[in-house]
Amino acid sequence: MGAWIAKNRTTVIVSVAVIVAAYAFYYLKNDIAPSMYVSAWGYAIPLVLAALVGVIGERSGVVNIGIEGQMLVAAFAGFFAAAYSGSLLVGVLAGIGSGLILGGFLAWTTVKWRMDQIIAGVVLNIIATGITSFYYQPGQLLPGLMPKFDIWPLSKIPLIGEVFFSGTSIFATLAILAAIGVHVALFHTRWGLRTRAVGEYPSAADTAGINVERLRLINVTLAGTLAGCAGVYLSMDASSSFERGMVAGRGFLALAIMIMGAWRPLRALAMAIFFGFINAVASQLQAGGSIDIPPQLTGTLPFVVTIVVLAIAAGRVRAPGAVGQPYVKGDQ
Amino acid sequence: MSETPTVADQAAAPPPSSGGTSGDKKPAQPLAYLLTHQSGVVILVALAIALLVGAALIRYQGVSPWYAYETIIREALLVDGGLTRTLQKTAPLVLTGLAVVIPLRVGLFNIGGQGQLIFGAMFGAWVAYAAGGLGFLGALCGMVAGMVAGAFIGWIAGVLKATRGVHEVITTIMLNYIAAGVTWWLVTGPLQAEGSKTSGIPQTELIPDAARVGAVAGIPIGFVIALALAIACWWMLSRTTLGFKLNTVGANKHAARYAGININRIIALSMVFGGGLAGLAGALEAAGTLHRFEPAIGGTLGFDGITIALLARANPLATIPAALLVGILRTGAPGLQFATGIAPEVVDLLLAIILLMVSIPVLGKWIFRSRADKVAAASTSWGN
Amino acid sequence: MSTPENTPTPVPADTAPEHLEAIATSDAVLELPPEKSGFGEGNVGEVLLDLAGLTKSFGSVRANRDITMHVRRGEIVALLGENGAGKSTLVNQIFGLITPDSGTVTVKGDSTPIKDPRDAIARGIGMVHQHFQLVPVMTVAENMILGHEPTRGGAVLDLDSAREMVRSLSAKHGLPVDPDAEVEDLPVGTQQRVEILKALSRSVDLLILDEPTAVLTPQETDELLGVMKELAASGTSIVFITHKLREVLAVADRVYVLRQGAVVGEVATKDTDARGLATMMVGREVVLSIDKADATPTDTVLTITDLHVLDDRELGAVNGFTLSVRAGEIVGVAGVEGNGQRELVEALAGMRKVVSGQMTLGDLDLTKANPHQTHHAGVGHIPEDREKHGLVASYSIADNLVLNEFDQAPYSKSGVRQFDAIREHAEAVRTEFDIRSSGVQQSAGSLSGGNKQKVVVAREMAFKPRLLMAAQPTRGVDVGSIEFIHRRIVDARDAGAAVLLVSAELDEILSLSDRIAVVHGGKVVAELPARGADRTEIGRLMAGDH
Amino acid sequence: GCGGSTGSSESSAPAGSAAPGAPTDDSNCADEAVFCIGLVTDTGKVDDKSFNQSAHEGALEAQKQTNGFYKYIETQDAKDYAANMAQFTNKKYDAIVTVGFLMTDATLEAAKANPGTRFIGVDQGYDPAAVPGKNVTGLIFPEDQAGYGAGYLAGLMTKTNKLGQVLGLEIPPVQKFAKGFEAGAKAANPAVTVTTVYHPAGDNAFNDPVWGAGEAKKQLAQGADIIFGAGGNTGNGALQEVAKAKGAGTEVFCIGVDTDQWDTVPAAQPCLITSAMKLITEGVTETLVTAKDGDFAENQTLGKAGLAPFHDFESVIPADVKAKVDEVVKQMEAGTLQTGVTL
Ligand SMILES: Nc1ncnc2c1ncn2[C@@H]1O[C@H](COP(=O)(O)OP(=O)(O)OP(=O)(O)O)[C@@H](O)[C@H]1O
Ligand SMILES: Nc1ncnc2c1ncn2[C@@H]1O[C@H](COP(=O)(O)OP(=O)(O)OP(=O)(O)O)[C@@H](O)[C@H]1O
Ligand SMILES: [Mg+2]
Ligand SMILES: [Mg+2]
Repeated sequence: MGAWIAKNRTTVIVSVAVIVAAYAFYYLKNDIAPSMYVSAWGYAIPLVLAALVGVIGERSGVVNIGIEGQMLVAAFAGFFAAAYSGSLLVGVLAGIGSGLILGGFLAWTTVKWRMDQIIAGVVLNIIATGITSFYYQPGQLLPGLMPKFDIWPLSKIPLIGEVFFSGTSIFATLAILAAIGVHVALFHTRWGLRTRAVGEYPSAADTAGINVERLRLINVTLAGTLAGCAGVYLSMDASSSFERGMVAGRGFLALAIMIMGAWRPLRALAMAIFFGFINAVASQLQAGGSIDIPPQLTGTLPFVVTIVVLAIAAGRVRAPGAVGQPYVKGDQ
Repeated sequence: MSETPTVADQAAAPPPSSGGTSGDKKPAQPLAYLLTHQSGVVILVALAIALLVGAALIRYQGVSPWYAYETIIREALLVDGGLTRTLQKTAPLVLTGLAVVIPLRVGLFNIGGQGQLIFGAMFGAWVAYAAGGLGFLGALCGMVAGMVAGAFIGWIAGVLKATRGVHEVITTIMLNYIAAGVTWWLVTGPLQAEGSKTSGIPQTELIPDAARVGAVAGIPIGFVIALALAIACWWMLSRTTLGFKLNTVGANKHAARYAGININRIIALSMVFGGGLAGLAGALEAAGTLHRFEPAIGGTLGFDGITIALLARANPLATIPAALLVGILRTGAPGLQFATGIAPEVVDLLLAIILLMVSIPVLGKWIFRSRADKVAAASTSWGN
Repeated sequence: MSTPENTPTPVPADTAPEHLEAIATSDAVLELPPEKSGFGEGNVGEVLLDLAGLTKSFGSVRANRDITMHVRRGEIVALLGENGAGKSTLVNQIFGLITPDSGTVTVKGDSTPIKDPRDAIARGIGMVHQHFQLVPVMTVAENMILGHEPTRGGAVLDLDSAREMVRSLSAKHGLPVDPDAEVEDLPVGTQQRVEILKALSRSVDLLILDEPTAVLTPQETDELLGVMKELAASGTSIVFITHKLREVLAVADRVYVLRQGAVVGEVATKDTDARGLATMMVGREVVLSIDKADATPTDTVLTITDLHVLDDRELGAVNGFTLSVRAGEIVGVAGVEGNGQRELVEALAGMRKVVSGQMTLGDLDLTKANPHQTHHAGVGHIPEDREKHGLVASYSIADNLVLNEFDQAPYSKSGVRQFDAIREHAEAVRTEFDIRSSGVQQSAGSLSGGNKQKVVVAREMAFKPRLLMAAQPTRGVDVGSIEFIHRRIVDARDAGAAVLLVSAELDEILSLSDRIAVVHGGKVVAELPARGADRTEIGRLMAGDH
Repeated sequence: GCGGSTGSSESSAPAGSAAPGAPTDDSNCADEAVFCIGLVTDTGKVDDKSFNQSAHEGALEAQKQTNGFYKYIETQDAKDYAANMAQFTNKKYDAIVTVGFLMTDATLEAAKANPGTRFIGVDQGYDPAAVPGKNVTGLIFPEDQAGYGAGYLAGLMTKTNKLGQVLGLEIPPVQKFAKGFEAGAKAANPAVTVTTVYHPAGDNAFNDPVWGAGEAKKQLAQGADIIFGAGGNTGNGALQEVAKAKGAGTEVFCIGVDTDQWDTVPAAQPCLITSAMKLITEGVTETLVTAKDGDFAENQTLGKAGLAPFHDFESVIPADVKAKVDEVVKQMEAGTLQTGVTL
């Protein structure tokens, strides 16, 4: 423990400082702070899920800029499957399934066909926009609401319980569990070691007897399910409708979150919440009306803050070494 | 067979030796290769497959594919003024394509074309209006202003990348939002046209006639500028020492440093170039199409630029046919809906399929039973 | 099992470049009496590995032609050949990294094709690759267990037992490494040690070592040779690739010599010597020790005073380094790798910030100069890592030859590159430095290692530098090319250049230098004339024993 | 309203459609007897549940009533407005509907170039000096009045004296609704505070229900008990969020916009007390029908705006509140009450 703290001094200091500040604000501005935290977390949920898709893909050596498209199709498929079948479960499964299929598409084209990963992602996004717009149907309704619940006893913790564990939903809970799960899996399991090796230095993995192509195929495909969850969350949980273009750039923001999180799941979780919080601050500035800043300018706050924070603090985070490159064995 | 360089090999970012010194081989001329080389055939086959898939899609809508394609071609090229409109649409696409190509050569992925363009359009429109009294000179000022504004946005991303190591993908995404917000604020506030203040319409003053960029004999001047810049970019990249520096940084940063190249400056410069080109695209849209700034001026030009750069495999000259293809499809789409009722999104699907087909490296293998074709490596720059 | 054939395969005249044609037909090619072949020393047993008719082409390059060879249990077989002869290609086929065009690989009687490394590992083959196959951002322990991870409950990594494994392996083979160190932070010699331990971490019947000693110090090399002998004694077969004949003679039982992708000879080491092996490889006599005139040094060109430089981890690497080099002399910097040599050279080349101290070239201050300025001040720099710093692989030879002069006349006029001038320059240099390629437009990345190095050497010498810095100039280069590069370095000295030679190769230092500076801990611990220098004394100084 | 979604607006259906006995194609539009209607959307689609859809439905209805022919083009790029209108004028369409204030200038120019064609610009207020002739009318709506009425109702209903508005992009029609709402609320209840958030500029400002829902949730948490959702699907997201909240329909309420959203957003029914309506569909139909008959109000047509029925909340809203709101609405219609909204 002591050694871990020594090794991660900056992380520990930053985390403690952030947590202290968060509680201070919570107790000092009790009229608005809780709602801002809730809003921040609500904003962060799809970003976390989507950023994890990016993390898994890039840790395996595959850039996924098609997350936006994966989410869009999943939101579409989930919503309409639920509407037509009359079952939320069917919708959720359809959404996750569509994420899986698109993950498979990205995996197959980039790994098997060695298509440029950026191009594959761009293609995926265009197709997703086209299809969901083309086959959009107005006037459909979800058969019901996604369940909300409290996670006792965590929900009793001041602030944290209120924000993360009460009145929460499956996907909100999943976002936390997935971030922890992917972190543990990536850094503490056999799969994770192999995945990181494949993403950093595939020929080292290959010569160690690891099937690089297969691992990449599996990872990128399965990560699609998380993109599916993010999409389903948007159309079935955070709102109850599907609209064209409703992902509204969240897939790309997730990539930014992934990079800000230095390709680490828990850090990405922290960054998504941070980003969500700045968003809440931005709309609070607008709503508060005390200072008269045009909403267009307050709206840019999260983006300005992100850039400034990165410029001051970030320094050089390093992408997985082999990201973007198809693995070609010696003789091909 | 695999010994001869293919289009892809030549165009891959960065290209081997940027053409040039060849005594025994032809220099990299994508158009020539397109016509004479194996990859040219691969591209044609890819296009044909894409059109067939598109045909199936259109058929499924209950419309004759033949009629649909004919309509697009007719609307985009044959009807009165169609060609002019197509070229008008192509011009900014060439530029936003180049705005992605140049940083890509240095190993940077500029997805900020949209923001750079919007910013360029805003300031281009404003300066052209303010300097409208100068006539032609005013138009020129507008274009320079647009370029500078776009370049400024690009420069921010470039400098942060070079000096602070902030990933350009983050900054360019963020700057897209910031540019949209700032221009929106300007156009509803300080720079809003006097006449629009009561109605609240977000638009700037109209650029006076004399300072607009029109067309000569049906050829938009903007298109000529875009063509000239595409050729200039190609020349710069393949023939000049500056191009050599850009390519070298993209090919091997360490070697570039060793060779005495100031990497940071080149990285920032490439983004300045990219931003400037996108900004110019915006200024041209303002001066040539809408004659003022409106927030919707950018359309999807910035993001189309990515598609075009990838279609062109990071080759400046190839952005011309790639942009023309997009221009034709987009110009023909409304006419297609008018004639057949097919929603214009079909064109995006078509474009996606074309990009997919053209970019499948194994397609060449399937056709020629030869080694897999190498495709421009956009994503190999991602990790840097 | 029949005795494998070993008739040398003549190089087909139609594809061989002229300059090699003479070699192929020269009588220097050794033909061995059949009865002698296949029997080395030691406890050799049955044939473990049998290659029959292996052929592999890359496009028009025929990297391996009809190769037939075998290795017996407990035998150490060396593969010798010039750069690009096809050694790595051959062993990569045994390890399943490359699929042969034709021919069979039989391991322990099983001749089903080896699909991939996984397959090779399953059959008891281990390999140390020519290029490191280590994940730089992972720890030694993590690298070591990759592919055969100890786990708890089948999924969770058991890093404790991994560390334990590293420690016990280290101890057993006398190759110390820290299991928790991140690989990218380690000096190359240590990385190589990790590679070797990694290969030994799985029990193997056949161990392939592709130039494992290229980056090792003499001591480390000796340790490795010891390990190899032990392994062979316990029944492990070893295929050993190296360019250093001393090592071949020290451990190998038999040697196969490759040229132009074909086996041109096979010999038992007890029947040959260094000169014989070199001749077999290159096809002519090779001068193994350079004969040079005494130095006639004149003015001091380079003065380094109390220099301090940090490494990538911001730790002091060069700590108070003081040295001067005069025109017309070669000063060799001897030292175990990782004692600040790399940082010193990079600082001199303007690629690394100087913390304090001073460097001057004549009366020019280089302390704050950037690479551009140092180059134009007359500093030639043959970098240690040619693939990373020295070359742009995707560029042509011609472009690489003007990599740091590209914006100078006559290669550029007002910012426009002059391709005719560039080509003419390249043609001339290519002839002068004997760069073997299809032409000056061939991409540098497709050259063999020795020829890549020649491109770098040629570029740095062509502009007649006042100071030539050569860092590990012959690493991984075959004997023929070593001879050539050494000759050129001495020529540069004789033409009046000051030469700073940095090498981990003590032999190289001893044979080339006029003066030797031994470094340890980032500073010079002794300066002595090369003539009459004592190997063991220098070795002791290098180890920090002073 | 566009309630009941007749399916007439499926995007995959051919754009041209005809009632029985009506012309089946546009080859005879030049013919006096054949009434051809064209519609050009703002960048958006005819099933956007917003102004494009309303106008589209109005045009469809007009086609039925006039026994004419109707076709639309969905604009993808703001720079195509002129070209898209030209598709119709080339075929000598009789009336062209252009949707959205962004097309103001383009519509005037097309009207100038095609004096024989009648143009109806939805949400377009023209400067009388710029209007080229009698063939163009801007169909505008007193959104501020609808907003005022809704705000007045909300001001009387609120228990917490806190109201919220979740809005789309900050553009004139939306601003008028919002400022009207605030003015009405303050007029009814000076103690009230109104929290207003516009979607930050972006391409999807009207298509981001997730953002709308998030903002609504936040405003509820900060004590607002009535939320006005005005901004296409973004606003709808807010309505749906309120409908899911604890106390929906008893303690917290929502107010819709544009059409009677009781029909268009059924998921909002648990909280939807009324909608601030702007009757684009009816306006477009009526204007087109009069256009066919020839008596076309040049320059400007004032469409209707008002409050939608209370539906299930008829019994929830106290009678005196209803009476007061009724009174205010009547005064606005009569012109005796000004909302005081300027942009
Ligand atoms: N910049 C940051 N701001 C706030 N919290 C952070 C930041 N970086 C990391 N954290 C938090 O610190 C904790 C540890 O993160 P880190 O990524 O360092 O894990 P780790 O040390 O690798 O964990 P393990 O010991 O399980 O391998 C996490 O809870 C993470 O959310
Ligand atoms: N993947 C490849 N593609 C094309 N050519 C290759 C490839 N790998 C090797 N070659 C070529 O095959 C020949 C043999 O290369 P190989 O690496 O086997 O040589 P080597 O004997 O190991 O040389 P060195 O001593 O420099 O390591 C060389 O001409 C090389 O350029
Ligand atoms: Mg850590
Ligand atoms: Mg080799």
